[in-house]
Amino acid sequence: MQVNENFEPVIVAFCCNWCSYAGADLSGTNRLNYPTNVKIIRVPCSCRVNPMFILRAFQKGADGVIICGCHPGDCHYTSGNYFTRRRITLLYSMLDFLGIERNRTRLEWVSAAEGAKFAATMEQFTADVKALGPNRRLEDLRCRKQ
Amino acid sequence: MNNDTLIPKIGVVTDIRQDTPDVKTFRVVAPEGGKVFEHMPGQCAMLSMPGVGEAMFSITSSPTNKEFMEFSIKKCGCLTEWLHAMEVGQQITIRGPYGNAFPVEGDLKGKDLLFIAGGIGLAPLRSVINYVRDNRANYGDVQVIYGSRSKDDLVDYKEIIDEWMADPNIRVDLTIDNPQEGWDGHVGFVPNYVKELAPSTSKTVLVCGPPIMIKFTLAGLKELGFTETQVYTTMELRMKCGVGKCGRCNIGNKYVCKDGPVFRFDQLGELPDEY
Amino acid sequence: MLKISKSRLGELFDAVAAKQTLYIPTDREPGAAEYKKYESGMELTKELNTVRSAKDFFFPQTENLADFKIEGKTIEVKDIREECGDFVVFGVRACDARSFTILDKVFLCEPVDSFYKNRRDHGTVVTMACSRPAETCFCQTFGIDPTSPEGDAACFDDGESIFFKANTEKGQAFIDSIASLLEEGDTAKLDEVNAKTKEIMAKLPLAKLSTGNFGGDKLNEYFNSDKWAELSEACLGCGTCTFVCPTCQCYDIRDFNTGHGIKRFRCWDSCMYSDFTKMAHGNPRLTQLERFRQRFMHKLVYFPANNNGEFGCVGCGRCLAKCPISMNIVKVMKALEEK
Amino acid sequence: MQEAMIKRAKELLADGSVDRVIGWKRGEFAYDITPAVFTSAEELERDFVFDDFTAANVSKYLVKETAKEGKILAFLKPCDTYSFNQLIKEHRIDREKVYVVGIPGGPKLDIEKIKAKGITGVLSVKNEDYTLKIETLYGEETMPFSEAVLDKCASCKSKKHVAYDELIGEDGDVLESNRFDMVEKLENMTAQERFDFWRGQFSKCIRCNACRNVCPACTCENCVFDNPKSGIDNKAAADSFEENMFHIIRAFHVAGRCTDCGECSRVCPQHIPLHLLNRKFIKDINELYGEYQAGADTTSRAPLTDYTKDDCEPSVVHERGVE
Repeated sequence: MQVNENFEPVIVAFCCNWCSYAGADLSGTNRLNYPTNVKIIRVPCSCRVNPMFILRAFQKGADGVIICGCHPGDCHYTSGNYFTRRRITLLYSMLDFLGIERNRTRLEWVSAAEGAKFAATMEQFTADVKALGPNRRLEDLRCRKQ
Repeated sequence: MNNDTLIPKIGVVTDIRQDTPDVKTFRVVAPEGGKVFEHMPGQCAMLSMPGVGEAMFSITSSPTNKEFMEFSIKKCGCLTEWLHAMEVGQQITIRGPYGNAFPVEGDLKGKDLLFIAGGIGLAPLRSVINYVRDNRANYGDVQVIYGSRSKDDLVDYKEIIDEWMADPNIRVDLTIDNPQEGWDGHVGFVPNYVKELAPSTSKTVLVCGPPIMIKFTLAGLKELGFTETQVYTTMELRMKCGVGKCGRCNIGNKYVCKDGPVFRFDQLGELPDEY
Repeated sequence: MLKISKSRLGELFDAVAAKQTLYIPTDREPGAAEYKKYESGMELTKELNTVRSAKDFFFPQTENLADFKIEGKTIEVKDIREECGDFVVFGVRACDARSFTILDKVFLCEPVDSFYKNRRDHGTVVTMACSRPAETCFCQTFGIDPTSPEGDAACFDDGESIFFKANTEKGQAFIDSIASLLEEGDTAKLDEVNAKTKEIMAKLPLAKLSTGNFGGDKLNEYFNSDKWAELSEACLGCGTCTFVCPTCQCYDIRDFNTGHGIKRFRCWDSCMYSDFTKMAHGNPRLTQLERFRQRFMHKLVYFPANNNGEFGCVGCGRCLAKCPISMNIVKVMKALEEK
Repeated sequence: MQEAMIKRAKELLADGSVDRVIGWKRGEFAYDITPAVFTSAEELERDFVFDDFTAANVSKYLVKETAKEGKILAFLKPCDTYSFNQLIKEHRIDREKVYVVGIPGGPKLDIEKIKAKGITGVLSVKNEDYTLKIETLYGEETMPFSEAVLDKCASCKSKKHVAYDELIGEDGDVLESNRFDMVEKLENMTAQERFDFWRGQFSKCIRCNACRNVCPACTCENCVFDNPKSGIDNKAAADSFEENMFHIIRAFHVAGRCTDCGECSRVCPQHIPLHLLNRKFIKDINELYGEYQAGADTTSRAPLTDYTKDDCEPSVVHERGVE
């Protein structure tokens, strides 16, 4: 695939309030850079992320969607992220089954202490999505900017 | 291509009045000033905030008002909540006028008129009442019976007190459902009040209000000796197009948006009971 | 009558498509045909009719009405209408051709729907006579002759050739535009085919179905019938019947926020849906019984009441074939007539 | 079989064990069967039918029927009993109000498959020793029974009744089925091929909601797609995205609850193989979290309301199969 150097993907990151959002904060206070392509949406727990949210993000112009939550076992609500893990596994598998590029979706566990991991994850994910080019397979044409 | 009624025009909200805790009256003019379109009393318009929704509202101002149109709107759904939250100067979209009107230049001319309204049901009748006041010579006796849950829920209370009550040519009787401090008027439901007042059966009646009120008022009027051909009402159903094509407001072979909203009760009687 | 050999039909399609957009019914998969934009080499289906009706050409499932741009307190309305290009729909059956007359009564009455009219003005309907009606066909109930379809121009297939006949000026213009490919032909064989089709028509299981007991004056009799409960009992409340119906025309108007403006579009809607008449304060058609009744009352009573006795059904049989629970207008008519 | 069923239904109505009977009613043609409730012996005699076309799964109607007074007799085929159990598990059916009579299952016939063979004007269909003798307006036709079998029956997963109060006929076994073959075939395609396949399928969708409304797992009082407050309510897929979204969200919502009854594909007027989406979830669940059959019992926890601490990570999705 031809990579368009000028293409800047829109990345939506759903971050759990207790770990990953704090991790993002930490990467900021540590003055670590991560791509400005990433738009963070804070959610109370990664398991709050309904499959609809992910699809809606793609509909409204996201080129990649990443979900970040507490490491398994560390959920603020004890077990939320275990449910996330099953749900998101199945959803991503379905998107893959429908032929949506696999690298447009990801899930990472990022704790409040992992500012560096957050920045590195976003760096990597943005690069991966950039390589894929704009989201065309799961896009709402009406939302495409002319 | 010709104008299409489905493509709306712009209206600017120039005044917002809080009438009751859940009713506001909005004044709408065209961006260049003046009214967006002319109408007759009882007709409706589709108001919309794009992206929020579009709905049909009765035009509550009289056509004799040449400067603006007014809409009294009760907060009860997505769009009305948005409208209640907007500020003066906001633009909205407007299309119309839709539907028939009260026959103010036809069957009502020269008649003694009795208006019976409950709650927000005054909105469509206010247009007629003010039209009649402005063309007073064309009509006989005019009486208004209006009731609401409480004093605070009487729509256009200021206009009623300052203008209608002060007008020697019309009679206004107000009532509220339950006793309230600071209210020395009549207390009781509208249908009962109508029976108490026992208006002359020579009058032609225009009634609007909640379905349950209309039902009992009609029954009361019949007891007093009124016939169905003397009583008009205006209806409300879900609408999308406003021109009798989208199919929503269909009752029998009538479309409320096009053949209504004003019906005489004998006409309603011929329709299936599905409203 | 002018004709073309069936083996040269491709040439004819190519010639039409060279001048304007051409749509023909073609096989999507075995047993399922759909209208597609003609491309060279595409073959006409052998199916009797398409799964979806032809109403899409004039009343598409979704279409934009207007765009809005909102900035602060101001709104800009954009009229996005454009004159549509000329197009030809080929191979429309008699039932679907009649459905356009019915849709016209709705969309071309005052105030005229300019979106519909635009396409109607620019579309030429070329119909195709039927020679193999199916068991679900009952167009003759509504006075339609499938061997002599309406439409701007009509075609007839005698097995070897396709014959052409103009019904309107537009149809004549269409025939003139392809005249160089046509030759004068003898219709003796065609008359035989038509006679045979009529024989089959008389033997159809629904041949005896009549509208005699329906019409605008039957409102109270049928509205209050106690049959509706049983008829609507199994109805799923889906929109299959509505969406495959060539005459169903109810629509919804909705807004979509694209992130850089609002698109107002209309789309098909169904009176069978639970939220069709739902308002903030209630719903006059609360149960499936009322919604089910509305659809059939509209076709059999309300529509004829407003349109000089014309019914809102053309007997194409699509709902008979597609309803998931096999409940349909024929069963409704038969049940209501029982007394 | 039909006679035995009518006889038993009449007995149970007569002795007051049940007040109503849910089954199938014959129609205009040989094949257009409507699910129906019967209340009298006369109705049963006149209209009740059980034949090669009675494929409709009546278990979902029991949600509505058991909300009414009195007890109802339900004739359930093996596959229907799975849906029935699942609805019991989700507290949508009042078990006390149903008397379940298990009846033999398919294979049932698909009229559309007969018509796809070019056989039109169908007047009657007779099964003679697994050859269909079809009388039409244009003469008699024959075709092998097996070629007209409904897709859902062609990959039958079980002939065993998982819930019943009594049986007519004998109970069968859970079968080794080939139901995941097509899913596997798709998995082995490239992403582009898969995308093209599904785009072609979903673009046929007319959003009639038949799949949703017939689905025994879709019993929400107000579906997100009908709820203006959900932000995704839509009547017609105005964009190809909305076609995708409807089917993804619907399949996801029934994941772990779908018994693979196949009704969605059976009723689809456009022949979209919707069951493949459900089967993909079932296959994934089986492979990743252990074999699970929704509706096989009424007590086990559904895979999506359960977890283990050592579940696989979503990245497995991206590591297997073909990109």
